[in-house]
Amino acid sequence: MPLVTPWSRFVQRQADSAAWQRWTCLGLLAPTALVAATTDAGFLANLLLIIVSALAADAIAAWLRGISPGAVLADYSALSFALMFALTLAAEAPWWLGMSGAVFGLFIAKQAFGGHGEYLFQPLAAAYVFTRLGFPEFSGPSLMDTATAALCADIPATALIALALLTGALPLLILKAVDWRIPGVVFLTLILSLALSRSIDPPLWAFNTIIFTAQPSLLLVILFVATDPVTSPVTARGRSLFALLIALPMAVGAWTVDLTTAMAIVLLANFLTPLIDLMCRPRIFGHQNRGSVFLD
Amino acid sequence: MPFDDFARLILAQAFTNNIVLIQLLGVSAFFAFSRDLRQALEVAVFSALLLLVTTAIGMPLLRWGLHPLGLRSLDLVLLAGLGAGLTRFFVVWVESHLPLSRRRHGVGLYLAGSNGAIIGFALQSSRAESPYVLTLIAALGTSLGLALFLIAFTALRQRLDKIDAPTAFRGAPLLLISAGLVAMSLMALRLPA
Amino acid sequence: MIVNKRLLLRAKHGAFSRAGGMKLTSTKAAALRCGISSMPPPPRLFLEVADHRSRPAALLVKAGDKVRKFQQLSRTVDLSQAPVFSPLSATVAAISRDAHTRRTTIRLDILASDENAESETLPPLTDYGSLTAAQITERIAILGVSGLGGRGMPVAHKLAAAKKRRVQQLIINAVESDPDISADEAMIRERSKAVVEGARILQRASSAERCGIAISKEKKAAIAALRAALAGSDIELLILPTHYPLGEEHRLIYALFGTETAPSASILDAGFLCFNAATAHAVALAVNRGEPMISRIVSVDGPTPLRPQNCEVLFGTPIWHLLEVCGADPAQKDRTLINGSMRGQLLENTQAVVHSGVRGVRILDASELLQSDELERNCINCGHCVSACPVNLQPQALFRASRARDTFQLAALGLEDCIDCGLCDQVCPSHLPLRDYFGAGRSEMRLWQGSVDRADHFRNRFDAHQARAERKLRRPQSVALAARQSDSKTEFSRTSAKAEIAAAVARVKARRAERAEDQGSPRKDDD
Amino acid sequence: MAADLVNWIGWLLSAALGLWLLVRLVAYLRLQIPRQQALVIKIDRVLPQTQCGKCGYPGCRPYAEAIAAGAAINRCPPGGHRTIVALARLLNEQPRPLDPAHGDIEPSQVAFIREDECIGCMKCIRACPVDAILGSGKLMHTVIASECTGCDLCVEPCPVDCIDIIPDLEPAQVSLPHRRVDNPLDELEAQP
Repeated sequence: MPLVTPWSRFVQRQADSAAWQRWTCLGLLAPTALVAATTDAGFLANLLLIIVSALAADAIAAWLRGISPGAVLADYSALSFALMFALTLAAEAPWWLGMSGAVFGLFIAKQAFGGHGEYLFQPLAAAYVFTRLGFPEFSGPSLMDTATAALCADIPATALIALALLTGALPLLILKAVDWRIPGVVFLTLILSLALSRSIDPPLWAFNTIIFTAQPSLLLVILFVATDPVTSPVTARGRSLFALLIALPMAVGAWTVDLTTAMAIVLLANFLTPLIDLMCRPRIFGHQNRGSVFLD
Repeated sequence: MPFDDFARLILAQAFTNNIVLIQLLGVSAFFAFSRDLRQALEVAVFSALLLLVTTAIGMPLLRWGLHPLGLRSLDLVLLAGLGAGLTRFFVVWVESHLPLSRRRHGVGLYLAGSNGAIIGFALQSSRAESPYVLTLIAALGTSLGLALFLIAFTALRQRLDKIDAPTAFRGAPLLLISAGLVAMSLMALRLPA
Repeated sequence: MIVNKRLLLRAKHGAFSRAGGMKLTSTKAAALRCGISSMPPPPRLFLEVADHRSRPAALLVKAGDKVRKFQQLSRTVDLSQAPVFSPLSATVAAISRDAHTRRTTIRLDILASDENAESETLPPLTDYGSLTAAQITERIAILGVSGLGGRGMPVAHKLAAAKKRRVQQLIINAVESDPDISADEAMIRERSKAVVEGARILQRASSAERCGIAISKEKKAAIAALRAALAGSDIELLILPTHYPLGEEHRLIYALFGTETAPSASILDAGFLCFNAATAHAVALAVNRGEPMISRIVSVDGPTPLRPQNCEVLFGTPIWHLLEVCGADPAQKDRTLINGSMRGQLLENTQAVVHSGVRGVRILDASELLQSDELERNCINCGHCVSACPVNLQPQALFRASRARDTFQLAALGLEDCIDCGLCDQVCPSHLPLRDYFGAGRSEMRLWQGSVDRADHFRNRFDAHQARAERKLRRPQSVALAARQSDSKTEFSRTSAKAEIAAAVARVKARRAERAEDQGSPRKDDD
Repeated sequence: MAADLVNWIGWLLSAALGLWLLVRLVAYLRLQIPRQQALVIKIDRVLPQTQCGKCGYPGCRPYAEAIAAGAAINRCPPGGHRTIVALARLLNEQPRPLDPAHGDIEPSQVAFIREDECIGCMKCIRACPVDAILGSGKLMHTVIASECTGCDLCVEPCPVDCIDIIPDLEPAQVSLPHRRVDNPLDELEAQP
């Protein structure tokens, strides 16, 4: 007998992970359109190439594993990867850069670990860091950050893109597809550090005065990459700690924060996620203590 | 010394200059890796202590003992001897107090795995011209980085055991891919902006 | 009657949403529209008797016997099992035992005429107040009353366990938080007097200091009926908000009294005792009227040809007979769900019958049928199950550990504390059948725990064996030693000579005893 | 002035952090010592306690002691794959398939005395490590099935060979409904 699961009509809001990915893609459409409007047709060609190679990479990986490619593509994770990855590329990136990044991200960082849901490092962050380290000559600031053409009268294009990213992330936050704590804690930490650095004179720490409208790419990292539930911890406490781990290096300013550093910091935080998950297990109902980190 | 410099030194040694991932010293620790967090914690603590003690003793011996005598060629021999002796001392203590570690044949092997890092750091610091106290602080940062790396990697490995990865990638390949991704991210932190 | 309003106040301040679990959409209304319907007796009944500790149950009838209504059919060894009674006058058509499920099935062919029906009941009581707690328990045990909350534990067994500990609070659980089962609610609406009576009897039998009937606030008609029945009584009416899974006893106690008890442990340890409302009703019938337990109320629900209702069903009625009587389409046999959508199971055996653990049956709607292979996606670690879990487990980690058959991690993550409420399963955005995975993990754990328990038993026996062997070796020596000591202390005298002779005799005796023991009775002085 | 303050706060905080780490570590190590002393008991709990001696040691406890001292973990046929996996996990080793020199894995079994052939010699009763055989001199013996470990130590002493080892219960199987990832138990079971 085939196994049948009663889909509950009792839970008031049935969530669906494929729908979340669709919302992610939808949310990325507006920023992509804005970037496309501020640059030449090269970006669109690049975007198309990345999308095709990302979908092909996922399909080939599925075929190699003997899974039907349709089932793998149906979760839209390759598409959302491609959209985000195209946004992070620099103006001088040649056509093969995005392609190789997509193939690296999806083959090595995602499918080698077993595909969507199983990977331990965010594929987009891995792909970006890979292109940045492998081909440093083509890796300037991303197209989002360099958009200069004025679309509206006095609003800079970067601010518009940032706004589009924020609104794109909004449905995900409302659907609880991503936890509000991660962007929340990051923003709070950055704002606090900014306030602190202003109040101390002379500034002891070289606080980064990050203005996100000037760097929409950072916003992309915080709203879409760091919040990926697959690579972030699972409990509320764990997520707050994770966000703090991402925000503190940015705030302290041991490094100048640009897109590369932000992606690298996210990857490092992903590295610590399993440990955070072990440390932040909640106390089981009716038990005196929290479970041991050592799981015994 | 202002706290700022101290924090920077510690952070740089622990992360951006991570002894295993960036300097590729003691990479053998990867292969001796266990899935047991408890054991990883023990090994991490002992490695960190060993690194501190070896540097604290070995660095002055080399810098103010062997180098003025022109015996630089003996650096490695002396440090290896010192490291091995201290490791032995630790192993004897651990085995007499923690019998589970003895059964696992573990501690000696794992400490030997991170010995490259321990000796490597002592050697580096003896050749650099930084003052003694700064060297000790750097050693502290390095040992913290080593310990954190060992512990986090064990937790990562526990997760790796449970994922539904393609057969060809199970075990060591994924371990190396993960280590590579972490190393890449640390290298990216060192890139000029 | 005292109404506890504190709980509703707490609900208003969100204490329940913080405490895990959630509010579910209820589908009870359709079945509650009509009262309890009684079902015409089926032509055949199949009564199941479980084995008692790997020994086939002792039956009091054989094939071909004629049995009367209420006649006892099986004998029990101890309180952990309840005897089985014939629900109607019938002929025993066949008796068969299934070695795999370890159950004996008695097939009864019902006789058309139902003469001398009541002859097997115990004499009815006018006043149970004249009985002691032990006598009440005995009466309940004889009449085979089992819990009707789902696990089917004999009431007398629970009462006996409660006797060893001091019970402070008795709770009659009428919460029934499952969104699609309304059997208890329908019963209380019509039979609230008997429920309250049963609560009083159970309070007396368990010597509990306080007694309360817990019910959720949306059951307005049932609450009104209970209020009327409770007038002038000191039994508390505990009105809770509508919240799943408040019906689970550990969660219920937390909601009512703020006492946390681990779901893997018994609530008796914390001084609580909990019975289902339907159980209280059955207890009242048994103690007052002397009737054994032969039927229960089952919630029947399903798509249109079937009329949703609450049916009083005799034990042993085939579930599909019940559904057909209620109008179900026989083509839908493979989508029968017992005990509700949240905690229930798909019925794999279409021959299954109604027993004390069947609270509701439901035929799944076509829209609810999902081939999980098509739908099941990867776990994306979203954490929805973690926030839904009322006992703070980590279902996503349990899922990974079940998938990897890691018994030890399952234990460390607390699978034993899982109350199987099914919320994680329902909220999962990747539609993972988490409860199925946990079920597999649980049986994996039980398998290992069983072998560990067996090993512990063997170790004890081996240790006893070794200890006895050691005693045997030591005994002659100690006698000799005692003799030598008395020798060295005193010089030769008549008394010391006597002692020496006595010692020698003792030595010989000991040796002879040892030889006799070697050949003959081995356990003479060891047990 | 403010800079000095922040400087001091930083030092204090890091000193406190260091101290806290140190205290936690010392507490952890102190806790670890009694924990690990119980290693033999921990190993013994995982062994099936058949006392059959198939591992080459006279009983389960001696084997547990030997394991604690360094013996191989794959010598216990009655425990089967689950015991090997449990030991491997406890000792943090790779699970290895059962050493065939010590026998094959069999499902749970019990001894059975063919009672009409029994001469009542008491030899099996003396051999039984868990007193699972009942009987007396020149009278028939029988095995209490629920107490029998199936160690077959009684088979050899019997002068008339009237003891059989028969399977006890059918082995329980756990079937996972869906996908299953690789795990040591499956790997061991898959081996020929």
